[in-house]
Amino acid sequence: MEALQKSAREALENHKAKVIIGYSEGSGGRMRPIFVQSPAEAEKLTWNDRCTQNLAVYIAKPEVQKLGKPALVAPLPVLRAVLQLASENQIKEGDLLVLALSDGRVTELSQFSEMEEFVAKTPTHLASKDQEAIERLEKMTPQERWQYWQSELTRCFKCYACRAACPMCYCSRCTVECNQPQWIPVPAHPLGNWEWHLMRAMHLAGRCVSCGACGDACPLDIPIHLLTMKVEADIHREFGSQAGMKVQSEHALSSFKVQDKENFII
Amino acid sequence: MSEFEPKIVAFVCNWCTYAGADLTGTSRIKYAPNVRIVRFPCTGRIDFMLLLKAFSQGADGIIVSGCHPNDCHYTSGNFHARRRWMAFRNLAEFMGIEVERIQFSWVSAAEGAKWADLVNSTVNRVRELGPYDAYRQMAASSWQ
Amino acid sequence: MARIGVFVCHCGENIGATVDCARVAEACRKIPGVAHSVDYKYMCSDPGQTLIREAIAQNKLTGVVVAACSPRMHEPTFRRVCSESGLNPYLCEMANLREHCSWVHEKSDVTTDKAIDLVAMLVEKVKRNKPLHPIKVPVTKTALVLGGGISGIQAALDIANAGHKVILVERDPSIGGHMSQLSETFPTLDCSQCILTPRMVEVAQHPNITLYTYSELESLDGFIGNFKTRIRKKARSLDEKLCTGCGLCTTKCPNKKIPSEFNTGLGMRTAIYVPFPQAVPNKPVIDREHCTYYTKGRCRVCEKVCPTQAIRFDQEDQIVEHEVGAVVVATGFTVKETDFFPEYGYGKYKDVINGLQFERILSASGPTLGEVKRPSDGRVPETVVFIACAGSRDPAKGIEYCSKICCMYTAKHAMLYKHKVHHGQAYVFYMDIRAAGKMYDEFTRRAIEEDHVQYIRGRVSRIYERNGKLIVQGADTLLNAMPVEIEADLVVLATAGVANEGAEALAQKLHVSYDSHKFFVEAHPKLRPVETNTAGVFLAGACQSPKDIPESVGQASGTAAKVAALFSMDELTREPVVAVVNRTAPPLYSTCVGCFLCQSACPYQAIEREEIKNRNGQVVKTIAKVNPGLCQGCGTCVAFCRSKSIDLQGYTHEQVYAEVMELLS
Amino acid sequence: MTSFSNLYKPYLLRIERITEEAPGVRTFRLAFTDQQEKERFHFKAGQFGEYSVFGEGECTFCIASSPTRSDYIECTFRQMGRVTSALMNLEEGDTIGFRGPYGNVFPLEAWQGKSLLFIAGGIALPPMRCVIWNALDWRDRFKNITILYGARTVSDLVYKHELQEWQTRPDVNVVTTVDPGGETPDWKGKVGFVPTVLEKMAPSADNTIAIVCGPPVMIKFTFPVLTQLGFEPDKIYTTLENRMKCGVGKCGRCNVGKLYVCKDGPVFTYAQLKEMPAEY
Amino acid sequence: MQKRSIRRAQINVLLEKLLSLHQVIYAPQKLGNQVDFAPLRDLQDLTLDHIQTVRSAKAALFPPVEELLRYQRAGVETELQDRDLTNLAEQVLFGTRPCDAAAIAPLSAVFTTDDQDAIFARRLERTTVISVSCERSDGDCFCTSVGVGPGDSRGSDLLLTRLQDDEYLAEILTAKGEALLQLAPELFGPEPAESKEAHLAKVQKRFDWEALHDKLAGAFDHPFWLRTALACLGCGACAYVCPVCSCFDIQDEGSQKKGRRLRSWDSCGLALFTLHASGHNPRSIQSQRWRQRMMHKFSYMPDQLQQLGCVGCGRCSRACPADMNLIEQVENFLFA
Repeated sequence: MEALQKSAREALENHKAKVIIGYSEGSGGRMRPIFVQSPAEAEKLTWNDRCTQNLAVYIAKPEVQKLGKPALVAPLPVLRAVLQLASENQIKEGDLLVLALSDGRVTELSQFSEMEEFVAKTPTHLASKDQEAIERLEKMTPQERWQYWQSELTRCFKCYACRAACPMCYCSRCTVECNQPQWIPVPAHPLGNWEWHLMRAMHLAGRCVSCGACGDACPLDIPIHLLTMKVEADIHREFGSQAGMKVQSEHALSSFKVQDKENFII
Repeated sequence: MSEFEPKIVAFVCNWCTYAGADLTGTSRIKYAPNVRIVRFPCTGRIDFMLLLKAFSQGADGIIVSGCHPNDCHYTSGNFHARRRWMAFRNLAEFMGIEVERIQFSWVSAAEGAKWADLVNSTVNRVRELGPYDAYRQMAASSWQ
Repeated sequence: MARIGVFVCHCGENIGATVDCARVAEACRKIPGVAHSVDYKYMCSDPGQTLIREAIAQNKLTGVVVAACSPRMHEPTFRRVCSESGLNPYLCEMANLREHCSWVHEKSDVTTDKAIDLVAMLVEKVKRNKPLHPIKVPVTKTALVLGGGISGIQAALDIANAGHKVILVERDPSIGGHMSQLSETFPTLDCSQCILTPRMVEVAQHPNITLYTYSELESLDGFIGNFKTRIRKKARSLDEKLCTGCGLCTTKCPNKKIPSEFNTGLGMRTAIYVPFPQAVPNKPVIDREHCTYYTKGRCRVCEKVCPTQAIRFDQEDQIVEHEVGAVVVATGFTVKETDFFPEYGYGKYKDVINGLQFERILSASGPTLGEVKRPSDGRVPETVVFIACAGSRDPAKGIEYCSKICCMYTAKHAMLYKHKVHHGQAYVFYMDIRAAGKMYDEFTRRAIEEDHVQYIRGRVSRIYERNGKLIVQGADTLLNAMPVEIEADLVVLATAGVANEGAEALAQKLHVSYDSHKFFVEAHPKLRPVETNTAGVFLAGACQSPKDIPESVGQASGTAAKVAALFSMDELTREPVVAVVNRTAPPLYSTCVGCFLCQSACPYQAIEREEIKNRNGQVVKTIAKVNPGLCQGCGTCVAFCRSKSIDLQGYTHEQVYAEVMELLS
Repeated sequence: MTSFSNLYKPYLLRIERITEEAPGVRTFRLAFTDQQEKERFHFKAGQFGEYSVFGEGECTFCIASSPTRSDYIECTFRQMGRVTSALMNLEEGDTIGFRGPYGNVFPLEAWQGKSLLFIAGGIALPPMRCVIWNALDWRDRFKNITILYGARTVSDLVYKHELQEWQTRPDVNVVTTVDPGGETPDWKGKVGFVPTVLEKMAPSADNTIAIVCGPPVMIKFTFPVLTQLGFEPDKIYTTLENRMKCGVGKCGRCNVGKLYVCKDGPVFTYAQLKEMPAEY
Repeated sequence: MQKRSIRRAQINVLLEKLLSLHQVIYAPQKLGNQVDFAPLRDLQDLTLDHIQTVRSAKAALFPPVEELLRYQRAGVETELQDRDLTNLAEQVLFGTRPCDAAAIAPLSAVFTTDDQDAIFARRLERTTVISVSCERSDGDCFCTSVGVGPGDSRGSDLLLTRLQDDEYLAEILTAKGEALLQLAPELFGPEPAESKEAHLAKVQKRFDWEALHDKLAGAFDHPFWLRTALACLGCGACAYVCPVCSCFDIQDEGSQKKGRRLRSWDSCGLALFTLHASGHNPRSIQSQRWRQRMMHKFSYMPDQLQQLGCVGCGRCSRACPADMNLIEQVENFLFA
């Protein structure tokens, strides 16, 4: 904690960053994103297991951009989101600083190559509760899975907190907002919800950094993060690529290998 | 009551499977009339959203077919499509969609007989599975 | 609402006997937006076409659906009819009632119902069709030919003779390529130089050809008909205009012990040199790596002896730029060196050589002036072992493919050796003899039957030296893998033909695809063998895969024909079925967010970056832009784009969506 | 039990005539399919409606025809989004939905005895056309009537025939202008941006009402010119075009400060605008 | 108004009775780790020991998706089918907290002022509200700051307050409440001696909403908005859990031939809410949208409709993925 605050303070004092985007203790046991602009405020920064929001989501926000160069307090998923955003031309080298967190240590990273190295040596497996939840679903019969997702997704009221919380959902017009044609029904009815969540997961295929921020953001506790995590895990297994590991990387769904698996095609 | 006749939508590429289905015609090979072909330039153009739309509109089965690997008119559209299908199929399966109702296939312009077989086998399989009521009910419940 | 005309064709009995065409027309009449719906016996006949023409005029149709045969058959016909009637041809679609319905189903209501569905689907599509106009692209009628080997020479001459300008770029100081190194050529055994040299001279003198030797491609931008190229002219260290090619400098140069590339290291050259006597241009170049002046700072003998003061030590590389309309890639190949083969001594035995080296030994202009002498001691070898498939067809060596030319040149080598050393023994180890080609099999048979070359089917496992002899150990698979051991004086490896070093980098500059062996990939293995996936970039010769001379020349002429066809037009007309990135009102300008993940999905490198500027000229965002000159309309990017910012004209989101929704409604 | 009527149920109107105004701009003349509805229907200048293409949705435009001509209503729209694109595909004889009239009005009655100065830009002439015709039909109630209309290019000018008609009338002063670069060789009007032309025209503010409709940037630069010319803020009228869905002050979309553009507008005076947050 | 008592078990009997009359009962039920309103199928599922449900009860009056009409087209003719309001079920909102019941008034004000929204009005007419006073509260509750209280009876037809163990005070507040009593008078006991005040949650008053309203009037351009909205992600979570938020969208579903027109929830926090077709957006950045939400609730609504747009339920604070705690925001604003 002190290490984080110290790094943040130094980054501000040495003008390496104009604002530190980090976590602070919020209300009701919740964590709150904080935008630290003066060294004195750095003491509010904290870091614990409850910090599940992916702060990379703020990089694209115009109001935040106006504050100047940011330094992101970055547990692994935030760091991976930064790299994935970079690979998608959304940020340039030098646009931001990262205060990477691992094992209680804070590492200041400014070059993408440093971030790549850092990510490469940090394990990227899913949290065990998510892994178990996916496996539990995989073990169900298709009918049970259908029922499960029907009952979960039918509850969705389309507040789009999942989309808003996702650093990779930075499109200025989401497909749900395309109305010529209206691909996804606007209302939060069962079909509209089903198509929205399936599409969201597909659009994150090969891009999801498996941070789980979407699921955490859902006010109704719908485990939608399992969808994107599952797709991402499959892509990793089948094609060997993982989002948010390298800036110069081929996106899993816009590249191919001649020998890709096709046992489901006749 | 008459036997259930499945509705099948086929999304095919223009250069291989559409031409293959033309050959089926020129060869006068008969197959089940349950299928409706929608023509695309390439399997790479086929949006997974269209598959969802087909189910929501009441399709009982779907065929997606294009050129064999390395035969794509555009060289690699089918390779890209193949990856996309893989991801889509796994996700659909994970969400409980009956993926056995979706048949992915390669049918070349020379495989007129294969096209007929593909349609017949898909129709038969879907006929055994019965109407896709689960999906239809979800769509219908959105209309209450 | 739109005003769509539906025209249902009976195709005589072909459709009419199975589908109730009148009912189809009747049902379509009820579709909102259908202003006219009729059936007729033969829509493609003159009266049928007239029917359509009149209906377009009378009913002010905004779209037409012809329900007849496959669009692959008559779409051009009916689109032309529409066009002649003043309706944009792309407002016409065909429903396939014959191949996809009447010919494949029994006569029944169900079949007619299907026919109605198919037409209704196309009606919904046509309602959303937009008038499209063929894309016109201007053509710069200059071809860039990369590589001055026989393929490049042939392609350049053919294109130049068709009346177009050619820029020929050769990496080495002289054109000629591998063919100039060869002694005689199979199957006729005519002298390679004798047939090649006149072509080289023709290139140099041709008014339409600009020749850049000792030059390399720096960059290529643009698209078919409109490329911009930058060529690096490496410094020759002399003024070519002044140099007369007298050769005095090369004779006076004190640095004479440099292995000659042309002679595959078997002979020596000077630091200022002409690679071979017939070189085109016949002007020397200073090898700065070896030149004493460049390495030690003194000498300048050449400068002193040059009668025209043409030497320029301070010359720098020059970049020249040209606009070209087409590119012919004829950069050739190379062969593996003997050091690639651990089992054959890693290249440490001087008398284990590769085929190209043996060509030089056989060549009358070669280091031995055509006498067969082995490199180690200059003795005439009494026993020569030729090993075919050295590296080729060997997955363990990572080269699965057949190098194609080795069977033939090995037979030629053995034959020429026997012609020169009558008492000598020639053995050939081979896997299969692949002699498919005009007079080819006869040629190999002659080697075996007339020249008594001993062919042993089997592989050589090892070569080692014993008492000044090379012991070749192998097995004869035709004799139950009986071990064979031959004491040889010279071993010639028919090493695998492989892609040139730098092929990958060149492919990336050219935006053409290459295979796992770095050979360039043709657009279609059967039907478009000389084109690449990048429109306007063509292939000739062994850069695509190892080829012999006739095949290379044939392909070069084929390529030249493609280029000439391209240049026969002032403008290219392309189908408007291309992808387009949307534009919206500011401040968004486009829904594209510039992730550029579509770029790698495009098989044609058609997706470029476009900077969008606001009124004040500031760049506000960078978005994707599809180059209509390159896009072929596959739509892979369209289905891939998350924000639906790209659409494919002719198969737009609205069109295909409407088709699917209609089909099942 | 209370009797309820569905706020969102539109009238059905038939397209009687389609006029091509400019590239991507059309005018529909619409007639009620139900005679009773027609007789019950009344509107005043300045009001708007929600026009719908069933299956695509609703779209908001003003009523562009004058309430003095009650056989029909007209609307003019530019193809922009989903609904306007669908409208573009309609033919004469097709039916569309219409809800309205909604919103407040231009107080023409209160303007009696005054001069009127109309200033419009681009596709914003339609909201004004309604008032212009209304005023022309009541010509004797007003003093001078001046119309200044500008568009980006000559082809972007809408109501070309009516402009000509107004120009030939002795009792109306019409000035047309196009942005620099937008003129054609035979263009006889002025060249310049509307505020600049207005400044040069320098119309008198004496006993005059100014009605300004146009894109935000035009309005922004026109108000100061009018102020300079001596127009009081409460003598300058404009209409706002916020995004709307319900048209009846419920959906929340057109909320600007404590007002709803659909209910409390769309007609506002410059004086009112100055008091409102600039969220339009 | 009359006061009676009722026992916990009898409450269940009352609900059974209502169910048997085919009334739809929206009641708090456990869903995973959350408690949420849902149509009650089995009394076992009912829960009353929660502080607050995730979603408010507004969906019962203003559903997330509401059909407005259907259309069908034949040739150039279109046929409209009005929404049939006669078949709307009688419904009971059970277990609403006093804040939720208090939210009905501002919601009604939006839907019925000037032009009456028939569907809403009809639903309201057919809805009986049985609220249960709060015994507990948490740090996100602030009803007392906005003029509501844990035992407030506004908006309820019947208000239950637990006195001890399983005994509840039943305040019969309206004719609909009276009808409930008449439905099963035997379930109700006499008025208990004890008053409810001692059993209500103590909700600290955190701010003065009138002061807030007054300060907001001149605060449109206050730098506060930009600063505090930095964390706002721009989702609609706060609006969708809010019992008062009522912004909506109107959409057609189906083809041009046949389909229906729908009303669905929308939120002023979403970026495209106010986007013009021209590309111009009057509220183009999130801080402006965040300001709109605050202004609308605490300034515009009181001015327009004489209703505060907030009842202090605290749901927005609980639902916000970026912890934009409303009380703190207001406190900071008043301090700023």
